Amino acid sequence: MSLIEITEVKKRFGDNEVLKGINIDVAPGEVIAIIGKSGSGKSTLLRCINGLETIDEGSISVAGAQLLPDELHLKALRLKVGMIFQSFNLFPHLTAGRNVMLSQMVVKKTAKAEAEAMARRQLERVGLGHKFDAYPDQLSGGQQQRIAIARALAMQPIALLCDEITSALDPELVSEVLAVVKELAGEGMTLMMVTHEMRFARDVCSRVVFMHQGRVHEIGPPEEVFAAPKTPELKQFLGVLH
Amino acid sequence: MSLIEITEVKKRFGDNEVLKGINIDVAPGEVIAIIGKSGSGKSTLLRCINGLETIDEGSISVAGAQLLPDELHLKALRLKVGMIFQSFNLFPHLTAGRNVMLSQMVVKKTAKAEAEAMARRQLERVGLGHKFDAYPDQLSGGQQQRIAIARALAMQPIALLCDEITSALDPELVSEVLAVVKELAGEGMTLMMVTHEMRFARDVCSRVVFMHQGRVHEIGPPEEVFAAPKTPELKQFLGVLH
Amino acid sequence: MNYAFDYGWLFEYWPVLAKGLAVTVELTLVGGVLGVALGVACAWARALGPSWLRPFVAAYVELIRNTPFLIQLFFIFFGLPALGLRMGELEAANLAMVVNLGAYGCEIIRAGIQATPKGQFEAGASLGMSRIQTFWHVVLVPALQRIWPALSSQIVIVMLGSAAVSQIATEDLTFAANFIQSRTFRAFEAYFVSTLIYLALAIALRQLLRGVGWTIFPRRGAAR
Amino acid sequence: MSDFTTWDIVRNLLLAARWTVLLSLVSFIGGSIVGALLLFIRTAKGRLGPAFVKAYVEVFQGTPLLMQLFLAFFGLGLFGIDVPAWLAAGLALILWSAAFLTEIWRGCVESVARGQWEASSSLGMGYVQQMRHVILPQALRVAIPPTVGFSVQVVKGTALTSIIGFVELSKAGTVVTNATFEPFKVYGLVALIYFCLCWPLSKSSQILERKLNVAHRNH
Amino acid sequence: DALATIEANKVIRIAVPQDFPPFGTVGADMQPKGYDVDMAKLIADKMGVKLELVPVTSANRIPYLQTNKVDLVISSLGKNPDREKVIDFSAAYAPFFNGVFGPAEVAAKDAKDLSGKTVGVTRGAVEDLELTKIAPADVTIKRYEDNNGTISAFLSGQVDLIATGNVVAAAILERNPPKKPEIKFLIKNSPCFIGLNKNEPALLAKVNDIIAAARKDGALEAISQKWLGAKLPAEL
Ligand SMILES: Nc1ncnc2c1ncn2[C@@H]1O[C@H](COP(=O)(O)OP(=O)(O)OP(=O)(O)O)[C@@H](O)[C@H]1O
Ligand SMILES: Nc1ncnc2c1ncn2[C@@H]1O[C@H](COP(=O)(O)OP(=O)(O)OP(=O)(O)O)[C@@H](O)[C@H]1O
Ligand SMILES: [Mg+2]
Ligand SMILES: [Mg+2]
Repeated sequence: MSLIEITEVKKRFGDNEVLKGINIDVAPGEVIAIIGKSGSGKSTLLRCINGLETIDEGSISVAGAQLLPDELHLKALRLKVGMIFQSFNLFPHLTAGRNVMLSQMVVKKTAKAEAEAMARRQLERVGLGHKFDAYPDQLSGGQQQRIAIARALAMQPIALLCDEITSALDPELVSEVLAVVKELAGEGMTLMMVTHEMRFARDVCSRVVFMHQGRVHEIGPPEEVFAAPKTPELKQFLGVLH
Repeated sequence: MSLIEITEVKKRFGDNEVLKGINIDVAPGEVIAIIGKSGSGKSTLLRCINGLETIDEGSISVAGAQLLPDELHLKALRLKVGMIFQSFNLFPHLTAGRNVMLSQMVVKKTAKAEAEAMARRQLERVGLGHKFDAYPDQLSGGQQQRIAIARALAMQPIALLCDEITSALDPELVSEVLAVVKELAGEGMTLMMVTHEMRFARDVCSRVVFMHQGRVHEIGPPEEVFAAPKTPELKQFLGVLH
Repeated sequence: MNYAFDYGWLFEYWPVLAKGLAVTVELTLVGGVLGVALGVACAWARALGPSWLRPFVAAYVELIRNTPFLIQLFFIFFGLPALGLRMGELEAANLAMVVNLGAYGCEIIRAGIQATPKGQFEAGASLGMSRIQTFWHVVLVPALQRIWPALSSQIVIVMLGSAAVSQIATEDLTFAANFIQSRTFRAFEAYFVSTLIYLALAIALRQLLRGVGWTIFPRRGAAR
Repeated sequence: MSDFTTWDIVRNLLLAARWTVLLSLVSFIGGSIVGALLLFIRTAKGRLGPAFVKAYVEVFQGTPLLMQLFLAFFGLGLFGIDVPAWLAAGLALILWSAAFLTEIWRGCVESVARGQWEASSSLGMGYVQQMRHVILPQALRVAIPPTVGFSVQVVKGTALTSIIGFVELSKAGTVVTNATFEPFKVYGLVALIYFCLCWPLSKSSQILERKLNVAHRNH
Repeated sequence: DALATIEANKVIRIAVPQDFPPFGTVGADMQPKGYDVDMAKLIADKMGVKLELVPVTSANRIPYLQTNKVDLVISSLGKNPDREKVIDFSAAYAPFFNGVFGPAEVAAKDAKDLSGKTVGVTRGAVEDLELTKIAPADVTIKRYEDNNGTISAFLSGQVDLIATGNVVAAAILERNPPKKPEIKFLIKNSPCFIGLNKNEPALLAKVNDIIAAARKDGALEAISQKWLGAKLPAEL
């Protein structure tokens, strides 16, 4: 059974149809890389899955439950699916530890001690146990992004959506974040990630989705997609990058 | 004779000595790549050459004229040396064409018609003749950066300083900017560029400068520097990137 | 309610109201345009100007912002003649409005200038422009665009504040209302009508300023 | 005809300034509370709430405070509702301040990066939780300087309450001048007292702002 | 019925000016005093009720009356037909010695001579109403908020002449200013009236009785001497 089912999803911004009927099924434990040109709708797709945008047509279901745009359903969905952004979006007025604790306490009403224990565990997991009391602006970009990952993990989601989570990082900091993601993949977390790191996509992902002009243009295991692109668009896209 | 002579240049920010005695001579038509870790002083060096920072010791001369920190000398210098920044720094309230025309009219008092002709010529040169009337926020990052190049070229400098001019660009836009730079190099423009694009540095540059902790740690033709790094620091630096 | 509203006086007194409206509009336009110009000059001086000039501008700004408009008006109209500077009440009112908006505008515009990314100054400099040229051609328009909503609100506030000029016999809208009520004792009606006119003026002024913004700032979202 | 000594003038102005201070406090504190409520309505989803607050702000920012006071006191009186002057003054000043504070704070809320809304949404927080834990703590920091700055306008705005019978600083100045015919002395003193009340406020607003900018640069 | 209410409550609320000497001003204790204030005291006395003084300005004195926040307005009100449509007026209770004043070098013997000149006056006061009636069309009348504005305008040279009460002019002379206001001519002696709401015949009659009695027994004469420094004119 699929964990995430995306069926004929369409999304318009005004006249601009950004998603033109997307179909993807993601099995539990799969790691999906989404690649494609700027403006092809990659971010929009992830945002729709997380309910940050409402879809115009089609349906999305996560773990069997339909995505509906009311507060209650959205909250339930977001407890299942975590999201990590290009720009980290840590809460600047809270320490790293508090960043990880906040949503547990506010959304799940976890007791403080318990939330703190969870926060320490997750920070440990991303290798930042010692930064519990640091504020975001005292941390490097790579560290901030790892804290964002810990924050999402603390909600114990069954899947994670990652939108270009290394694009805002200096080149030498990219690898520390990718290492964390690789570990998560190894532990069986279901992942959908928009990425420009082709080598990473090739090594870690189970399937690669190439988006083009709001459609899934090619989809398949990385060996196929990278080694034998079928369409000229994908060929050109891969050519540009290498 | 050297076009740019950098002799024993030192620069401090408070207690932090960022440049610790730099010596580089650049011959006319040379294309120099400056590489090195974040914080090693690459940007500071370029900014000193352009007079955006005053140096504490040593001397810089461009085309035989000493760099002095008064308005008159600075202006003369900047007519000779153009600079292009990571963040484009286009003027957001002016069209692409106006961006290119402005400094000609204001600084050189060029007549409007002439400035416009020059602007069209330079925009053509970077492949953006048709974007004369577009505003910066209507353009992609790569297009914006090419306009910034055209803007610098319109002042007819004898050398161009480029500070990580592709770092803020989406991967697929990098090549269009590098193509323009490559063309300039081919036409004999003297270039000093800070870059993370090692492949480009290898293919296009005549010499590579590796900076480390405020010093020129290694310098030489790209074949040497990349194929046979002498110091462990450079080895490590190249290793991180690949 | 046992009070009978009566707007019969409107027939006799509408020229007074019309003149009052005209004067208020004139004060707002002159005060707005010259006040913003003064504000730009002062903002430049405070943010980028020579250091000897800054304390003077700072003192002017603080003095104006921390005392009531009415008292500034009194000193201009009744006080300056003692120094040999005599002007009519309309000129005095105009001057007071300019001086007042100049001080508030200075602080608002300065914030806009200070929010300019450093890169804009550097781009200007690296193209060989002087500091003044960079300010005038590169910095100013985006800075104004950044703070245009705040500046617009301040201009509306100053327009409403212009009511105080009626105290030195400037025949503005409030003067008209007061004059009419002193003749007819129809205070409610007179003030009610003038309030409606002020509201209409405020709405129109805000629209006008939005339009001005659209024309002088070519692109939305260009400056952020 | 005048039996005022200079000391009498100063004393009477200072006594009247107590009203100025009291009215300022009432209108600022009350305005903050009402303004905060309006802010929640204004930034929430939905149409009716925000539209109502928008119209409210338009009216209270678009008409002279003097007229608002006049109508609150005499207008209600016309309908047989006998509000005491202090209540009318408090009410009008509070509603007026609230209109401005709501707008100031809305700007601050909007200055919080959109990513903060999205990150907190994606962690499952609802609107009130987002506001309470994520947005307001950040907006508040930015909001302090302009809010303190606005308090200066409140202090000066209280002068208009003389229309409904308050003899606060400005009115006392007028009354005393009309007894002594020494406008320069009296209005000079009035200006001085206003300056002493307002300047610390504007100064602290500037200092806070500078602190904030420095803090921002560290990010 | 206002009179009945007053007598039942044993309180009469009277609006008086506090920035219009000599009719209403304040002493060093900021308590109201002046012709109008004494008149208010007299009326309260004669009615045998407590007096509650409500200081008002020219902008709000009528709204106070119309919203029943006061029972009477004693604020040197002049009469005109428009005003009479809105409120009722008592019998005259005070004279008003109004004149046009100016420095020695300005010549003006009567209203016609004001031609082409600028005259300052306090907006809404009796002299404003009267001067507006008699001045030729090419006189520029500047109407200031209060007496202080009018006087300041004169002293700072913003107006050539001012129209005001004798006592006010005397008060300026007392300060020995560089510019001395001398009397040019008297404006028609226009008296002041007490204002009260329409349809209060009982109260109106009562107030008129008190005024008539006060004129007879010399009480009014005493107030006039005290504040205006002049006898009550016979025609009042
Ligand atoms: N909120 C919005 N309102 C209007 N248009 C939008 C909005 N968000 C995205 N778009 C448009 O939708 C299209 C797809 O955007 P999207 O961000 O999904 O692309 P992307 O593939 O993530 O690109 P990138 O690699 O640059 O992040 C673009 O044309 C964009 O302009
Ligand atoms: N204006 C400044 N004031 C104080 N310190 C500065 C300033 N500009 C740069 N520095 C410091 O100088 C050092 C070198 O900075 P520089 O920007 O030249 O490095 P870089 O090699 O360009 O790094 P990057 O690859 O990150 O751009 C850094 O430690 C930086 O913190
Ligand atoms: Mg995207
Ligand atoms: Mg750099």
